[in-house]
Amino acid sequence: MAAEPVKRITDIGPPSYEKFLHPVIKKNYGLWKYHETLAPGVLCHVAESGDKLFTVRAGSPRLLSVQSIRLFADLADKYCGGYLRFTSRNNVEFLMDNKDNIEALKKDLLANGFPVGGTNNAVSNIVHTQGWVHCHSSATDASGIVKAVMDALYDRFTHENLPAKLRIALACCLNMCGAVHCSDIAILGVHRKPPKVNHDTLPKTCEVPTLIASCPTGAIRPATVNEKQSVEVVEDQCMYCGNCYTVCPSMPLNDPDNDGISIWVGGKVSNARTTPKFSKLAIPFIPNNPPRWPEVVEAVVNIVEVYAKNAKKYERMGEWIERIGWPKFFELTGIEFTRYHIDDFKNAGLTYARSTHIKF
Amino acid sequence: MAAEPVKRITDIGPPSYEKFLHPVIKKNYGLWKYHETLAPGVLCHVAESGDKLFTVRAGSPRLLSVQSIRLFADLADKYCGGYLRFTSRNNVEFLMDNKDNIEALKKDLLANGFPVGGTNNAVSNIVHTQGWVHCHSSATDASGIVKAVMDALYDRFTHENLPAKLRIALACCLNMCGAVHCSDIAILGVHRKPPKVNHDTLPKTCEVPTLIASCPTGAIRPATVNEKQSVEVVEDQCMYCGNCYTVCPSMPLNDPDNDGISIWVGGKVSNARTTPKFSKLAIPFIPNNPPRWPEVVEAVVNIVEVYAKNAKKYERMGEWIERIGWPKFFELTGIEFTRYHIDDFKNAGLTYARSTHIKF
Amino acid sequence: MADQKRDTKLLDELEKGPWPSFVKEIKNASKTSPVCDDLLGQLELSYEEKKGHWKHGGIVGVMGYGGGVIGRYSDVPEQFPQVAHFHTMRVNQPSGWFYTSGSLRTLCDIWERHGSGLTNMHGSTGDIVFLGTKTDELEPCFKELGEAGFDLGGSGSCMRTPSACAGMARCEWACYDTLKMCNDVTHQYQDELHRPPFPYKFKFKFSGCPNDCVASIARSDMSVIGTWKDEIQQDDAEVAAYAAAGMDIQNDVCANCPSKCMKWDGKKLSIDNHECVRCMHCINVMPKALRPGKERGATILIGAKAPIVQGALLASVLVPFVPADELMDTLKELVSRVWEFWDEYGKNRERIGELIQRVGMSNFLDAIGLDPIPQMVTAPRDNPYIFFKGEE
Amino acid sequence: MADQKRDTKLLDELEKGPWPSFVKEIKNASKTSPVCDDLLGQLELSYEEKKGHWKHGGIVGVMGYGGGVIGRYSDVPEQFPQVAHFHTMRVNQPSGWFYTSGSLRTLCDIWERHGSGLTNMHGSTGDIVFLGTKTDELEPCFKELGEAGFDLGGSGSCMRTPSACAGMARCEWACYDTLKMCNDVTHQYQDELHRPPFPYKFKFKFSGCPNDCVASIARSDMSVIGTWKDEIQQDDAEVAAYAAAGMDIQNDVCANCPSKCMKWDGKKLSIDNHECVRCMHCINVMPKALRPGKERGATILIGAKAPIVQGALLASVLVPFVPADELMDTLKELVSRVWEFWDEYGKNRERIGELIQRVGMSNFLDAIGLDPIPQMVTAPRDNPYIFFKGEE
Ligand code: SRM
Ligand code: SRM
Ligand code: SRM
Ligand code: SRM
Ligand code: SF4
Ligand code: SF4
Ligand code: SF4
Ligand code: SF4
Ligand code: SF4
Ligand code: SF4
Ligand code: SF4
Ligand code: SF4
Repeated sequence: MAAEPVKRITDIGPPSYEKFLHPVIKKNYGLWKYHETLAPGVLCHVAESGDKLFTVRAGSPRLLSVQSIRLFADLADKYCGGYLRFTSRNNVEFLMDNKDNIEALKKDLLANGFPVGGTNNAVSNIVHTQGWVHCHSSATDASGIVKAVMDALYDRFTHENLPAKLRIALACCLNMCGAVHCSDIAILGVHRKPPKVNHDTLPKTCEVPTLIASCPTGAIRPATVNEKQSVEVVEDQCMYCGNCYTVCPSMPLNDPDNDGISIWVGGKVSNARTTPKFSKLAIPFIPNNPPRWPEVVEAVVNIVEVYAKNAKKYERMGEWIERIGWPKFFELTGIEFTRYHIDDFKNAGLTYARSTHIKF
Repeated sequence: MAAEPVKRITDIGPPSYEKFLHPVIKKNYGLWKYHETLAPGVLCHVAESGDKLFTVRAGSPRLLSVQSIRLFADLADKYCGGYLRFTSRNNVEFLMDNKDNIEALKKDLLANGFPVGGTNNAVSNIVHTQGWVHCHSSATDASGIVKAVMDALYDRFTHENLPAKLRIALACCLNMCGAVHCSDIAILGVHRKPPKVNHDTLPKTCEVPTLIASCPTGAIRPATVNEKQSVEVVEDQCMYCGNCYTVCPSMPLNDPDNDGISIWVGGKVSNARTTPKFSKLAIPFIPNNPPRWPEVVEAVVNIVEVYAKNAKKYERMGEWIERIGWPKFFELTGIEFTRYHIDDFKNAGLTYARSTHIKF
Repeated sequence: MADQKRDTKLLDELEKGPWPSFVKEIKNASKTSPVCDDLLGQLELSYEEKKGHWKHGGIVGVMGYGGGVIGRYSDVPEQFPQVAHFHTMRVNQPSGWFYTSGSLRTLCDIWERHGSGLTNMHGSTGDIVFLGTKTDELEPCFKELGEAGFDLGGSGSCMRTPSACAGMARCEWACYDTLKMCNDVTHQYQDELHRPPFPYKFKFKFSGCPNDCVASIARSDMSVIGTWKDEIQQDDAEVAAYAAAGMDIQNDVCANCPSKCMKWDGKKLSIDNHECVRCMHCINVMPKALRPGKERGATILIGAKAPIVQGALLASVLVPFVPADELMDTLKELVSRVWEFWDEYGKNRERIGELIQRVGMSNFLDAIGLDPIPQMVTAPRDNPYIFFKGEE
Repeated sequence: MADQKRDTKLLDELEKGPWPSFVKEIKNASKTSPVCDDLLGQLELSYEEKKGHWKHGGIVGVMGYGGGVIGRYSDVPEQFPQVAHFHTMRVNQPSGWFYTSGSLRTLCDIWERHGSGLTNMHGSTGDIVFLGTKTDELEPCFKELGEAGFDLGGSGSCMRTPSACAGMARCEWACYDTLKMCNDVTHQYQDELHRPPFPYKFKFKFSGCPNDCVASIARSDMSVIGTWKDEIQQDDAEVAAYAAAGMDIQNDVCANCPSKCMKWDGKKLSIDNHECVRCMHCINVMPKALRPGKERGATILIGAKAPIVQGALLASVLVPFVPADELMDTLKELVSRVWEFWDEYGKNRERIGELIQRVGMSNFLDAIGLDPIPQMVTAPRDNPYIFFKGEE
């Protein structure tokens, strides 16, 4: 038979996860009974059948070269029959049925610069975004701050000595791809100047009605500049969200002197004990200070340490703050409370203290 | 000297309360030590000095004839040296230093049709408004419903056998002069049809821009009718709040078949235990059924009785509901949950259940 | 005296039952006042037709005042000519609604002479409400009231009649003198009360402690609620007495403490006062054993209102604590700045609470010269939409 | 192999310290990929100038797909020509991010041939992110991926790449099969994933229990969270063992129970399962003693998103409980109705959660044919602004 023209492969979707499951998992799928933590970063899941699955979790910078991925593959072959996974917070998990391999694997990981930890009441990896490595929107870098902060919290990753899980996330702009809005501690890149309209390119690159509609505060008005249809920004009404820039390249907000970092605290996702919570503003602004953002690192470490010292067992950051009250949080951390902390967006009224429940 | 022209007396303000204080009060002003309840409606306040002040609280219809007020004055003279007061919920309080007068006073009050009670964990008087007796705005009567409901709850006024205080309020329209928005049970008159614009009188009686601005939902649009400037109401956008009618007489909402009563529950004002709460919708609509509104009475009594049976000691209505959860409240009371219960006003999103905390 | 002549079949139903009947009151008053007869008639008509029969508003009043009288006209005056006019007068109550029999009789006599003889004791805002009279009677009635030492309360876009809980007169928990404060504020702002100067109404209410017996946190633009700063006064012997008398201190008291700052070991009650949020529960339950601390004063809150227009608001904390003896001065200073701001920026019919929502609390604080503090919020913002001000 | 040639003084600082360094990764990759060199250069420039150097977007992609590639161009291409184009490809990860060493090597080889050799393992939505390549390489790379059994994930106004927690593969608490569900949903809606049909993005995330290890309640338009309906499975012997081992069951477990439905008398733990809100806390703390019930399934929630534009939303309850074996069918049925409604009424760039806010939950429920139930709200409305529908 004559060769058929090769059909282009599309819409096949991802490969089935079933192909990648460790035989112990396959056998005990859905039949796990309980788990134990053997050491920080080392879990043992026990099946109804009595079978055991061991997991070693290693920290990762998320931005990985193929070289490092191959290293993980090699280690998986060496110790795990080739089976491994990544977690929802970008850690690597090596999966094995042989307890004896754990220590050797840990040693190899450490030798290659990958720490083991992040389980239970540890700081886990920082969920983060692109920053200056890849995004046009960013008010700060992502990977650099993450590296600097995790260096400082390294021992909190390799030890399980916090009151509860502590989840940090970073997003480099208000789009919040790191979904920082529900994190124990959130590091968020912010702009502080309205977009600078590029009237030359705007008419060609953007649809004016869409652009005007994009602004949550209605700060953008049609304007005619140099006889061309363009827009102007009512600066007082702009809160630098960048949504206009997302829909129109001619509205850049970047501004080295005014871009920087804000810190948010007390969010959570899990339904454990309390319902999920949004993160709330702790520090409105810290200037960008690459390469190691020492002020940001210091701010995060301070919050972590005050929390570690004061919260009760099982209390997540937000649960602790709700118990002691926000005034106390600001007092204990030494963070200044400013006009920016008071909400003025849509549901602001509901955040005003509407009772006389006050501690003195 | 020649008689001076009499100067018109204005801006003298109210007489000083000091003139009206019982001598025991004067003496022990600010020096009270504690109080006890001697019986429902009978309080004893003890001063640091050891002096005692006895209070007998009588229920009142609030709408009082001078005849009844004079009766109170007579009783005050007979038993209290002439001293009495009214409460923030329109009850009458007789103040005396002689314990021995209590029973006689109670007897006289009862003989004249005024019950004693309303203290502590009793139902107190219903704070209410004008209704058809005096207001142009009302979607229902006030005094009639109050009378019918209090007849049914009479024993709950004269006995202190509820889990906690139970405060009922009534307002005959959304202006909520009875401030029903923070009551354990609120009875609220509601319209259900948009205003019927009177195009003839409108141009003379109302300012169109003010009228348009008055509508919270932007349902009112300028229109020209019979060549006169007037307005039209986009019926879909109207939620019958009546604010347009308040600013413009030509927008009446009255409609015998569609006016009626809604019932709200779980509000509170005090800071005791929990912070103050708004009342929440229980029953969206019950038709007006004068003279005794049996369906309203039944609905209120049902809620009171289910609460009385199920709440824990010290639990106000709203505290109880928050503990058991709203689904359980609807289940226990047999009240139907409808589309109207789900908020769709400004902060609606915050009332959606944003967790998996669910009881089955 | 006029005999009962109307057929009030429906209303008569409301004479039945144990609770005092307003219908009886109207009938009572009708003995001396023919007006009440027509009122009954019109009301019976409303009961038959299930709708009110009053016309919309109408501006009437006494000379020189912009408020204090609510104009009211029947829409069926031919049928009920006596209530063709049926205006109410709001008479400013004495602080705390304290009276002597004599003062009440004086009021009754005046109102019998000049009106229907019907009242509300009291209106929801706190006034003595004289219910129903004709335009002609307003000025004579006002004159007699003045001579008896009474004045009108507020209506319209003015400071409304302030009110106060019984406070120090009859309550051991009053943390400041609510009656005096209410009285002083009312007298201080007579002009603002009688001559509507504002974008809309402005209400003060004064409660002596967080129980808030005048519902000030729900119903006043400026709410002053007593509280204390130091430790709850505790009498251990009385605690023991409550326990001995059968009180379940663990469950009734400690378990209901919102800040969980109380411990009961079966013998000794300990309160971690730094964690206490001054909710009053424990004090309410054990009034002989526990009392508010000695360093007393008040929290000042702002902006409560009913739902119209932008949704109901509870008052929110403006100043967490003002010592009792500084309260009047602080209040006056604050009020003048708040009113100035409202005057300048408030829209027509915009309550102060709505204005604050519209411009944002921080801008409002700037304008009135208060520093933002975390006690003003239940939590900081959770959205990143911050209006940064130029480099500071 | 290219030698390190750039001066990266600032970035070099980020090679220091114990946490694995992304700079090392880039330098590593630069051994085989010259692109990385220019990436380092441009990044160093960003670090010097404190600003990004990427231009806004740009529509590039593979044939027939409307998403899966994020176009990216340098704004200083003269200085860094290798990253003049630097597009990322989103490769759809296998459910639960499970791999074999072989599959990872295949991916590495493809990406070394066609791109920078840099990845994100993984992107925030869950994809394998191939970080940086030129337009010309997109199609060949896609072809090789396809041959290796991989496909692209989503970008733009499409269904985005769904993700799932480890679930039944590695967790005793999975109340339904998250991996299968994620995989099936992804395959079911390939067209919606690759060819943007919607007003905006639509994300699914699947968590096996209320711990929600993929943050679905915060980050997905449709969030499926495992739960159970019957009683917590309890092993009294193991409870006793925990107590014997020193666990303070009263304080660690019972006191943290949000519904206060647990009692510990020193010997026996009793749970009032009707009051339990399935928060997982007690189970989390005593995994050997307590387990989710046997009647398992999931809660379906809707509408989570990040703040842009109308403020962040957490997902809210749409269906309180669907038995595990009905989940796929129920989901498909729901999704089709939700998408239909969104299609018709959603504005450009309006997420489903925002649309629900705009039209009101009740109208949304009507449209998708679900009855309102009290489990959908934390409380009924507190404002009286009810849009009554014609007499029913
Ligand atoms: C591997 C992973 C799921 C995956 O498919 O990738 C996972 C796995 C487990 N989670 Fe998780 N969780 C994982 C992300 C999450 C997330 C999502 C996130 O962080 O973005 C959450 C929600 C976090 C939040 O609320 O902000 C999460 C909230 C929990 C909780 C609830 C903790 C709490 O008290 O609030 C538990 C229960 C516990 O730890 O006691 C839990 C428990 C567990 C257990 C013990 C479940 C089990 O029996 O296997 C697993 C090991 C836990 C550990 O790390 O100590 N997992 N877990 C994720 C590991 C991320 C990482 O590398 O650190
Ligand atoms: C007389 C009055 C003040 C006045 O100046 O007129 C008053 C007087 C007292 N109140 Fe009150 N309260 C009065 C209206 C209120 C209100 C306002 C209202 O109902 O509109 C509230 C807020 C209600 C709410 O939260 O919705 C109120 C919430 C309280 C509380 C807190 C109750 C709670 O647990 O939430 C207490 C403490 C208690 O009773 O344990 C209290 C306690 C008291 C005490 C015991 C204070 C004292 O030591 O003298 C007084 C006798 C109480 C009683 O009735 O059992 N009073 N009290 C008001 C009587 C109204 C009536 O006729 O029934
Ligand atoms: C008489 C009284 C009801 C009663 O029976 O007690 C009353 C009666 C009226 N109120 Fe009121 N309000 C009365 C206390 C209240 C209260 C309660 C309070 O002050 O604690 C409130 C809720 C609290 C608040 O202010 O938010 C209240 C919120 C309103 C509103 C809602 C507007 C708003 O500001 O949000 C209106 C509408 C308006 O002013 O345009 C209103 C308007 C009215 C008008 C003037 C009708 C109108 O639309 O113009 C009513 C005249 C009725 C009549 O014919 O007699 N009334 N009104 C109360 C005043 C008596 C007194 O001086 O003591
Ligand atoms: C790559 C990734 C960040 C990362 O480093 O991991 C990412 C990167 C971008 N996101 Fe995102 N988002 C990414 C996950 C998210 C998430 C998290 C999630 O999905 O769980 C969110 C928050 C959750 C949500 O959807 O609400 C998120 C919320 C946004 C938004 C906010 C808009 C909104 O819908 O509310 C935008 C703006 C937009 O789409 O217009 C956005 C837009 C973007 C764009 C396309 C920039 C833009 O304005 O067009 C970014 C491209 C960066 C680049 O150059 O590579 N990205 N984005 C994530 C996707 C990788 C993947 O496929 O696995
Ligand atoms: S958070 Fe903003 S800057 Fe960062 S990757 Fe997402 S869109 Fe880009
Ligand atoms: S940055 Fe945000 S607020 Fe400012 S103009 Fe653009 S869209 Fe509007
Ligand atoms: S609640 Fe409405 S109808 Fe009743 S008195 Fe007040 S304004 Fe009039
Ligand atoms: S009743 Fe309310 S919603 Fe309807 S038109 Fe009038 S102001 Fe608008
Ligand atoms: S508010 Fe406080 S001080 Fe005033 S009467 Fe009530 S309990 Fe007493
Ligand atoms: S006043 Fe309230 S918060 Fe303070 S100790 Fe007593 S119960 Fe607890
Ligand atoms: S969400 Fe629940 S089932 Fe899934 S991994 Fe986390 S704990 Fe296990
Ligand atoms: S799952 Fe949560 S709510 Fe249920 S019993 Fe355990 S701790 Fe209590």
